[in-house]
Amino acid sequence: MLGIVLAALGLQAAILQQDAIRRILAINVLGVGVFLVFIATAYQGADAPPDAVPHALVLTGIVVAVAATALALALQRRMESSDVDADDE
Amino acid sequence: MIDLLSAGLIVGGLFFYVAGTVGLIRLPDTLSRLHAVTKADNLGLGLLVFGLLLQLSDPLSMLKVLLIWVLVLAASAAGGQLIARHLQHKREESS
Amino acid sequence: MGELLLIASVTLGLNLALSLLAMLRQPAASDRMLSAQLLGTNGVGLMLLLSLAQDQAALVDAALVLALLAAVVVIAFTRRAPEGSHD
Amino acid sequence: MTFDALLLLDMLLAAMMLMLAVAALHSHSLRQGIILFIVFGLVTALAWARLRAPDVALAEAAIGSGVAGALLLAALRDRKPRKQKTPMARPAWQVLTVTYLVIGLALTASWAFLDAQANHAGPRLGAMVQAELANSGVANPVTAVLLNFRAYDTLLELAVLLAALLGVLALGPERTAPRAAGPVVTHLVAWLTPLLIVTAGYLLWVGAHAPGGAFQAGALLAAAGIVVRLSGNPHTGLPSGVWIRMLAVAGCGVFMFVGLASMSGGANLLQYPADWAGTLILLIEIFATLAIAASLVLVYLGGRPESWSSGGKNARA
Repeated sequence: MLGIVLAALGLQAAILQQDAIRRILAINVLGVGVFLVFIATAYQGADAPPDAVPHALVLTGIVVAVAATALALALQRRMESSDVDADDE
Repeated sequence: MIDLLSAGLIVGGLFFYVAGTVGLIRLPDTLSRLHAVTKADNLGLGLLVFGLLLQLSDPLSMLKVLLIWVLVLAASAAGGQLIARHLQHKREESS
Repeated sequence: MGELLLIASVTLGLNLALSLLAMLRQPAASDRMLSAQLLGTNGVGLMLLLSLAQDQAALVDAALVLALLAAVVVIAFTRRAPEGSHD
Repeated sequence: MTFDALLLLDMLLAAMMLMLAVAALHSHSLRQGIILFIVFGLVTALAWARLRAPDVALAEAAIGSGVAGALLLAALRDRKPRKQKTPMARPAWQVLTVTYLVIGLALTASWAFLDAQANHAGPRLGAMVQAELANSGVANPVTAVLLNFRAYDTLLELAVLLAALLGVLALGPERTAPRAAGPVVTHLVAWLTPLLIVTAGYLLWVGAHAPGGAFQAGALLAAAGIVVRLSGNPHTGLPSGVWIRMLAVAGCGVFMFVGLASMSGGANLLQYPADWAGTLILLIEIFATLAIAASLVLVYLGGRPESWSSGGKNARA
């Protein structure tokens, strides 16, 4: 449940924030929310071994998320530097 | 006996953790807070680590736990240093 | 012993929450960094306790990684500003 | 009694995650937001630990708060200190509409989630994994899923990483390197780097039978590279142009090669012969680790390193 709330928070912020870096941050929070839902479905009580498939999916997800974050940050940097150029002219 | 000793160490560690937090909240200026927090880190985690060490049996995890402690010591010493220097610069600039 | 470990984890958890609240109230950057450091140590301690309390040896590795990465973040943070870090 | 104590801990962790998420997203200074996001990663790692997901806890600790935090801090650092345009406040109706839409979406999702929890009939995949574990060549179920049962996904994931890397490289030159660090940082780095590398190796090896594996190891190795970079001595110790590019491609390459080789042996793509599975998985994981590390470091540099364009034949036009 918390995961969904987190995802919702992230989504809302991603749409509403003005600043590019903040949006990227928001998307990361959104991701963590989704991961939380996945891991929660895997949990089968304190003693049973949890389901390994969602865990593997989330691991993949974390790596993809960081790759996407890096790409987004590079894009943001490029956007900003072209902004500055435009201001100078 | 060992359990008792380890329990004592763990409780002692907790005490220092809590003391560190209280220090963070109550002390007036950053430098004294720095003092409180770094003490708490090192002692709290240190006692905790030794308490846990007594509970462990295989040498590899013992090594890992000790390594964690040393790492945190190093990081917090360096971190404290850097924060203090940052403060000093700010002070010099403003005076 | 198990009981004690659980109670200890909860205490550390509470402590973590308290220092978090303290952190959110701090205005100055260096104070916040300091609180973050305390939070980090706290988290490492809690991870270690959980490893024993839940009997999951792998969490010791997680604590180790946390400690390593905390050091990385300290460096990343202090290396940031072109102004102010004339070291 | 014990149950209650743990429940309290869980609720504390949940409350902290919520608080941190809100605070990180809406803090007035961006730098504070990033610090809070890093702490958020820490608490999340603890939450994974409580949910018995140590693999994920390891990855979160290494990537979620470590590497991502360093990336964000770096992005903040080289943002030009210019007068912040005061952002125009969004009109209230926009805020309200978006908020309600998101709440609606969240409610739908919750309903779906609870419904699935209530009526989850059919065998769980996890049980199948446990049953087949003995044939996979490794003893850690998560590694088995990643590199044997669903190796396809993992291959594609490495491809995604590679694509992101290409994107970053195409976008322009690297960010300016930090200046040489003072003695404190230099010593800490000298200490930390070998530890990071050794731990990476350890996690890679242990991944076969306990939580750990290529992703975590790769992230730690990348952290070592990032730390070296941050110490302000540009490119010291990092593999030079051609090599690091080779490494970045090697992960996908070796994976593909093994997959095709197994195909030529009459099996499906990436279906390993049972006797060899353990060795093959280790081989793939070693290269995947190196590739992940190389890609993450390059991505951290934020663009094409300058040393490439001066020496390489494909200098920027």
